[in-house]
Amino acid sequence: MSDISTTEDGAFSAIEGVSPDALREQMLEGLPAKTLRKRSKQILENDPDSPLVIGANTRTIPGIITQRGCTYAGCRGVVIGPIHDILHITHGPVGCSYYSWQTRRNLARTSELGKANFLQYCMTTDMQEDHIVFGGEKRLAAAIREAYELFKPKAISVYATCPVGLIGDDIHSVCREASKELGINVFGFSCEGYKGVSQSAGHHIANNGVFKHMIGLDDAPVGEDADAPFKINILGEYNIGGDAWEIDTLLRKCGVRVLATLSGGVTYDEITSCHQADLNVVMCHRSINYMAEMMETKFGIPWFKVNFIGADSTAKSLRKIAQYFGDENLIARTEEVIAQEMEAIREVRLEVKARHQGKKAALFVGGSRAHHYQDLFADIGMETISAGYEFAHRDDYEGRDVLPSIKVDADSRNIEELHVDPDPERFRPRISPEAKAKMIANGFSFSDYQGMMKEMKKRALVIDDISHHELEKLIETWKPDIIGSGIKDKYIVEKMGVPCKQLHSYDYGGPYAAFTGAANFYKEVDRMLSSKVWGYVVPPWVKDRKIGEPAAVVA
Amino acid sequence: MSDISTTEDGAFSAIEGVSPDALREQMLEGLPAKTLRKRSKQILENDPDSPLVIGANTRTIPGIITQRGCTYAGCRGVVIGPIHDILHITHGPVGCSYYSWQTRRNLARTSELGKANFLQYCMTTDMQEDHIVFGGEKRLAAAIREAYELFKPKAISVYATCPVGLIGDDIHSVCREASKELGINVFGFSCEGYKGVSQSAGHHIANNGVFKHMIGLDDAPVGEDADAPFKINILGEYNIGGDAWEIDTLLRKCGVRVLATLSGGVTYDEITSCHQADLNVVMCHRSINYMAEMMETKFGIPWFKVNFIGADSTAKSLRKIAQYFGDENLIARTEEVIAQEMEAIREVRLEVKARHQGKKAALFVGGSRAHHYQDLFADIGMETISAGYEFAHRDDYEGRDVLPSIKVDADSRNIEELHVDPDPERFRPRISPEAKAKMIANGFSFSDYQGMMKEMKKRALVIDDISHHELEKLIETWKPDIIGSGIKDKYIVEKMGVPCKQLHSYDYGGPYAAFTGAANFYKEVDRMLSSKVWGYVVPPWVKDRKIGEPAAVVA
Amino acid sequence: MLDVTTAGVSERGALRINPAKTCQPIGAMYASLGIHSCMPHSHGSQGCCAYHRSHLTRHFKEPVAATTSSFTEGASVFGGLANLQQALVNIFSIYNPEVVAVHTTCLSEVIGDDIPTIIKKSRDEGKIPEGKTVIHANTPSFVGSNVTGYANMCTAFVTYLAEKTGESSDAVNIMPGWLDPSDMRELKRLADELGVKYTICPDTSDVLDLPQTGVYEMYPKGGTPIAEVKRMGDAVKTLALGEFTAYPPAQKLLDQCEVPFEKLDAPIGLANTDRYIDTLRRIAEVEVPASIDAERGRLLDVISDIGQYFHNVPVAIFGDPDVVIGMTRFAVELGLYPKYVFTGSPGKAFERKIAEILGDQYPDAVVRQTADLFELHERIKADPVKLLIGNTYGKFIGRAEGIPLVRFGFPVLDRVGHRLFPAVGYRGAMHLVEKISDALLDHRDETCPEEWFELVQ
Amino acid sequence: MLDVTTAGVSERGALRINPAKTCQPIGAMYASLGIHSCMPHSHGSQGCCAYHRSHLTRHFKEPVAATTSSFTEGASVFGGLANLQQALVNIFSIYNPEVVAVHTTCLSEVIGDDIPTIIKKSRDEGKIPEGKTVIHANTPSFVGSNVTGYANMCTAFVTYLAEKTGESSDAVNIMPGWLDPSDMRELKRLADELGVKYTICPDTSDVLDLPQTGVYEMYPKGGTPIAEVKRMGDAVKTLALGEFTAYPPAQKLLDQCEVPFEKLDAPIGLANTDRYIDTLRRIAEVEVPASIDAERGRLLDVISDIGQYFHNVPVAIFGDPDVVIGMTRFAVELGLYPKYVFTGSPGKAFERKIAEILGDQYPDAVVRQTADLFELHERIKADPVKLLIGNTYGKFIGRAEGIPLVRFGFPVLDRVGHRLFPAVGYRGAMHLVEKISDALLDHRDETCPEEWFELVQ
Repeated sequence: MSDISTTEDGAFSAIEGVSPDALREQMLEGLPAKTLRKRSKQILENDPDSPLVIGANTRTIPGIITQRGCTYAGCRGVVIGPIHDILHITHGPVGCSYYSWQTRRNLARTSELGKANFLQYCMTTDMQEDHIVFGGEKRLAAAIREAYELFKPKAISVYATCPVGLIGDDIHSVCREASKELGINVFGFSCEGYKGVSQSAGHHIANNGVFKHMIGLDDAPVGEDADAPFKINILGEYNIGGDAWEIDTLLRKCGVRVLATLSGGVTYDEITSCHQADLNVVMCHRSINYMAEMMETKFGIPWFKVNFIGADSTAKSLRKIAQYFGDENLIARTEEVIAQEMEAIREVRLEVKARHQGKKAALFVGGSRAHHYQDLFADIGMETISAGYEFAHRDDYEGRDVLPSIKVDADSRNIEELHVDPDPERFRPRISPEAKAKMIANGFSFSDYQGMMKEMKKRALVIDDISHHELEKLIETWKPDIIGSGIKDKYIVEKMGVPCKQLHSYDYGGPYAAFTGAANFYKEVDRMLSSKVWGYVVPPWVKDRKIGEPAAVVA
Repeated sequence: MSDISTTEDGAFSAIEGVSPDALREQMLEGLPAKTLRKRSKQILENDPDSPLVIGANTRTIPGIITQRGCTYAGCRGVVIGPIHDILHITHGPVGCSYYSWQTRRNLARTSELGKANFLQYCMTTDMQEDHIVFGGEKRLAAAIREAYELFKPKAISVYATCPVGLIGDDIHSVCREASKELGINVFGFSCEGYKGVSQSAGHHIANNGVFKHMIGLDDAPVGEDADAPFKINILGEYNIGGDAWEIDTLLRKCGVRVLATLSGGVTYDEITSCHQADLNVVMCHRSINYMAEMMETKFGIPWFKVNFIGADSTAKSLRKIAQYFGDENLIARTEEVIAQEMEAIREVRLEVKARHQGKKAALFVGGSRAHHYQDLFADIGMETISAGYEFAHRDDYEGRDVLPSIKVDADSRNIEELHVDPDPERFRPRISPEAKAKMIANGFSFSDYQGMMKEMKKRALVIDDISHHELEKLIETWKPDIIGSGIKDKYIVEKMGVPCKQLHSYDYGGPYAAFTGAANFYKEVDRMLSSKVWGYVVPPWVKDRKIGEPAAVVA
Repeated sequence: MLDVTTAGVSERGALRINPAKTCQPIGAMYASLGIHSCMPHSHGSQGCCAYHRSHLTRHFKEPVAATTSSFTEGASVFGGLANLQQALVNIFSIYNPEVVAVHTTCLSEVIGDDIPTIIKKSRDEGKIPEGKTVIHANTPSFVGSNVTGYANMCTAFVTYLAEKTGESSDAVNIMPGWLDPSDMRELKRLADELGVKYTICPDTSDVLDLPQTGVYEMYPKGGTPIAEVKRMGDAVKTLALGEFTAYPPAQKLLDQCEVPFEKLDAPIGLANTDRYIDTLRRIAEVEVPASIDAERGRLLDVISDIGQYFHNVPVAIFGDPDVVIGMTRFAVELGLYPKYVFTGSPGKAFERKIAEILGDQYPDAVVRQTADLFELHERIKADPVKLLIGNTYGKFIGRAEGIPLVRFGFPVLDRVGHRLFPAVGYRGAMHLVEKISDALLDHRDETCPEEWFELVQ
Repeated sequence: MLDVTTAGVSERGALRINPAKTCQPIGAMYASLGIHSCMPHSHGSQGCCAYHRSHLTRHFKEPVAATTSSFTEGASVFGGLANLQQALVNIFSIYNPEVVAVHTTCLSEVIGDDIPTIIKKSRDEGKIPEGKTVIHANTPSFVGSNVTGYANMCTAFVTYLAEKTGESSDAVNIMPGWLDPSDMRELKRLADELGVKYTICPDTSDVLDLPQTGVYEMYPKGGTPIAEVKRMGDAVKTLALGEFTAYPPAQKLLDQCEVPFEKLDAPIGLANTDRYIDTLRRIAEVEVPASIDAERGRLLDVISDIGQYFHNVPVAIFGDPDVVIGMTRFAVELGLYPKYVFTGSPGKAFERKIAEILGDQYPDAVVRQTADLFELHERIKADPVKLLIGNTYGKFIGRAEGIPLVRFGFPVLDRVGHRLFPAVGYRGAMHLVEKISDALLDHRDETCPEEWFELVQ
């Protein structure tokens, strides 16, 4: 069971008898000098009151076993990939396309039978050596044409992989030509894997492309939702395990219509008309804050951060949305829904909490989940003793107020920063500057994100881009009861006898968002923490053989 | 490949260099005296022109590995079992009911969803020791009542097993009482396993019961078939693998309506009204000839033998039915159907024949299949070198003309012989005695069965109730290319490297009746004879190790 | 399918519907085949023998040789002495086994044939050749079930054959209970790997799982040799792997030759296999080799990995009591929720043992002995499960209710896995994990809405 | 499911849809894991390494450690020297492997990094500790496929490590091609059973099929030890089990150390396993023990018994070429009708070998290399099959068309069988027989009209 000591102000003084600074030292011990320098900026004892400067969004150190992926993965895999009725073509050798085929669990539902779900298809130019030598533009153009002939999609999206950038294929010109020729929307993303320092650069590139090539294309009224009084978009929610559907259902119960979820369970048409919303709420700040900002600038749609992971967070987020609209009926209805939903999950929450309160979680994943899931663990009384992102920036740790102080380094400078102006015709502030100011004065925050650190305990360890070696130290020393991580770590962690929940893919479970999702998660955590498996590790004939000590060898 | 020598008159002189008499001697060699005496009457060299007297339907020799089953199996398992809308209760310890549950492949189709198919249910009184000691009648009565309450069947049929007879339970009186109480038809069969010498006694008992308790109960016109000009029953066809459905479909094409198939794929109602038919045709002579005779006596329905196994036999049988009715249109339509069907299977028949002509089959099974399937093998040019039944009588071997000369022994005498008179009201000769006489004079035969021997080659070995030992000798010596037998022999035969086709269960294949069925069978024989498996028996490292010689033993 | 079955438990006192058991003699016949060069002999009507041979053949897809006394009505009235004597003469002269193992049927039980007397008389009259053995077991069909028959015949091996010479054989007796040949083979492999000296009896491997060699041998190399059966009386201990099918002969051996025994459950799943290994290790004072640790660890690893798909999945487990007991413990280890645990065989020990395994974790579990598949189906209709684990007869319920069936136990008449892979030991457990996870995931992949159909699981 | 796919073969010259292959580096990474204490290193953008580790982990459900040069845009312009050097320093100081096996990516290939030179420089500069080894293979993603990468890395083992000392080791080299750990374990078991002295390289058993022990070891006990890899140059002969994945290193070893080789197909099915056994026997001059004959005979027996359900069943087999070649021969042995035999990997040898296997018995079989699953699906829509045998990606076609899929080859991302049971050898073949027969019979039982639903099969 947990052994957590805290000081009077609630800071961790020691966990399993080891203080945070001692553990940090262990993690850094013996690293080559250059590596040590770097990593020491990325492993910090937390101070929620005034977060330290963390070395985030910096280059991954070569030779370190990292969880990070690449720009292509962030762009095609994370942000654009989920749009199921766009036809996606990866321009490059086969691998990049292959690995991003059906591996991210961003679920999609086609409304009628026979309507394309291109997520089931993996399309690539499968570049061969002669395309590398002689250029791949013609092949790409041919591929787009073939794809159009076969499937007649509404839009085609093209993704560049490493060699494409290096050999100088101009995918954007190929896309423009194709668009002209075929009369559909064809656009490209220069999301070569070597750009940036992680998948984060890919998110930015994706946001730029979605904004340029899709947002605002369609001003026609948005179908049955046109007259809905409260229309919002959810940004940065990718419908892993059906989360977006849960959130959508919940908001609908309250009386709020979601025009588009960027980009989980969404259609091309929803995206092109979603600039008609009254509000953008942001789930994954890291991957989509660009879009929120640009839509506000161009169309006047305000945004704020929400979190639908965890029952308490969900309630808070719902209330904030209702409060934004300020409609009494909406507020009342929202309170009713919250009461109902909380009641529905009360019993399981209490049960699971009773069994696992005080247990220790550690979360190393993504660019927002390492934060969001702390709330979910908190719902059942579990402490997050250490956490960190895989590819987040300083603002995700320290809060958006540090944005002005973030130095843009060479890697980030290569990523285009779109210049956006208010749309001369369509800019329409959803609330007047005065009203907004009044709300802010009353404590309502817009364009906000406080970051993870302010909500974590003092002296919890914050570790950016955690390496395999550091994770091992953490497990050996602080013995977390559960770790939230990704597929590449999962079995390492579990071989050490600690259950590990994948927080990218949810271990193929979910949904975990909203109230129903929270209950699912409580039960899943309960299952993992109650599993009998770990009790079986030592066979009965090794009563005093220590775990893992090699068995007797008998001829 | 086959090595068959024949004399000028077509008799087998030797097969694989061994004459029939030499093989017969090998089979009999070394048997204990009493056993030798008995078996020597049951293994005969055939003479089609004047069949020898065979020792058939005699007691099985204790200690001999036999294929034979018991009276219960013949009655409940074979004849009554297939009637799917009668509720069957086996009165006895659990085993008899259990083993006769879904093991015989007599398929049934319910016409509407929710209509009972009692073949999927196994019902028994599951007698325990105290029922044996104190009698089981009360338990039986209770079981019938419970069954009625649960399922409300039209009729309930009860079967006695060995101990029931021994302890003296009067199942018939229990059934009569139940019938009165419940107002449905409840009847019993005293088919204890120890009666008779094989399942054959069970057939007889079953025929008596069906005749007494079902046949003729319902004189109401037979639905849509009432006006059909050519109405027949098929007796002794049990719809193994869907055979009855094939035959029905075929006859329907010709314009003949089958009122009831006794008892494959049949309903209770079809049986109770089938005495309205114009003709009975008999497939399995052994299991049902009693019924044909009794129906003729009581209702005036003539019968003759048919065989729908084999394309040529099927054509012959169809023609005989058409000829019986003598209707020109029917005769023409029948010829058309035969031509069409023959054409449809011509190619596969020729192909398979080309590959396997002259190969050797041996058939040891049942009470008619060992005869019928010779025709099917003959369709593709295969020779039946040896055959015998499991439980047939002399007439099935030698033909019905020997009936008067068959001595009724103690075992058969115990089986009731119903005395039947013409029904005072319902007896109606379907053809006048004069017309019948004329037909006979023109070569048409009624109430006929020539038996197997007259249609087999001279000096083929006919072996009744073949024992394991004899089968082994046959395989070693005459090396048949394929054997038709039952489940208990199948794997013995195949371990010896000879494919074996189960002709009870069809190895879960079929249908094999009528033309389509024949084609299925040609293909199946082709598959079996072409199987690569036998070629793999000797591993490559044992090029000169003889088949079956033990492998080298290396530590 | 089974359309006239309805939800809820009907009241029945006399009518058994869709039994989950069969009669004693088939168990005796199966056990007899586990003695080398033994001819099982059914003393009764030939129908019994035919049914049992057919049924065993369908399960094993192997030759099953057995003889019968072929009673007629006369024998039923006058007694089976003559039939059995004639049978013995024929069997020894034509098939020449080392042993004939006679079991009775309800017929010969009801008429009261005294088999020991007949055997004695036959031997006295020279109808049993010198050096040949005839043994018998009483297996009335109206008492117990197929597992009783198995146990009774195993007890007969002890009664007739086991001898205490006073000189210890240093061996452990393994009484495997009613398992498949592949299971017995696996039990031997594990014991070999441990380096334990043992006698396994009966042993149907290399009898009912024969290679295709082009040659039929009525008495193939497998089966416990008579000499070894005799030596069981000198063993240091007996492992009885099953309350119903192995405990009775072990008890008999204790009574007769003072060989102590340990009663274990069938080694199905992790803990049951652990116990098998650990007990052998303790008795034989050997070390468990790393290879066994590794196998065990691989099993544990996959249990851990696949656990989320098994967690709390309601399951019905049915069949013969010993294997159901073993499987139920494994189901609990896997995280399944044993909702219905059924056997057709009678025996309060079944309910007691299952209750021990389930503890208070499964308050609505229904545990039934002397039950039948009709009741199981009625209950499933009222309160469904997501998985069936049991013999082939479960397929009808599976089809009727759209529930996948993992074939397990006896008989499996329509698939081949049980012939090829054991269910016991860590490997057997892995095979079961594979079967169960395939069943659950295949079902999900076939029935889930398209948008939930996923690549990775 | 896959609703916009239609029947008939579309004309495509540039668009690959639903590939049946992936890129070289993953193969190189997998091969590297088969050397004891080896850290695979991906020289390129970190995304490649992440994708490969994820994908391998999903297949094996095991930790897959590998490092990357984590290229940024700068490195892509100026070359990867600094990145690789820094990586080597970090790897050896933090993870301390015996070997680092570097493979390239399309990125480093396009910019033209000269790995041997970087390795040499690093060694000269003391960035590679004494006694440690760094090897490399060029694995451009735009050439060949994943199987090429595997072969290239295996060839690198030979190039960098194999030595001919002139003193024969008496051992046979077994180059297993791209198989699963369970397969490599089985190949070793068979060789052990034969009593052959051998080196198997690579060997991922006990690396990617680890027991749950409560301890994570980055370099577990498995993998071919460096010393053994070196000794391969002294072997008497090499068995290369696969045209695409094992032949290239065998050829290299012949060229470099004059070790002759025999090229066999992957030992999947009866005849291919026979050839494996027989070749080992001939080379090592050993006798085949009865235990192997018996296993083989049991396989043959079940093939015979179950044959009727397989006969002429049209099947699509797809995946990596060597295992598809092995499986196709087995399919023919089983009586299946190989209607579509597809690989995404390029190579005329594939078509040639499949043509040899099929002979003229399957006139309408479609055999395609450099093909994709979209074409396979188009063809199946036009002319269906009753069974799919291939990797997990086939499940979408299976669901769309209602055809059961037997998971086979790489990757299997949604089931567990491949981790537990081999596909090679007689036992592997039995497992495949079980899987195939379950697939066909389950499908039949689920879809047949009720009146054809049967107890015995």
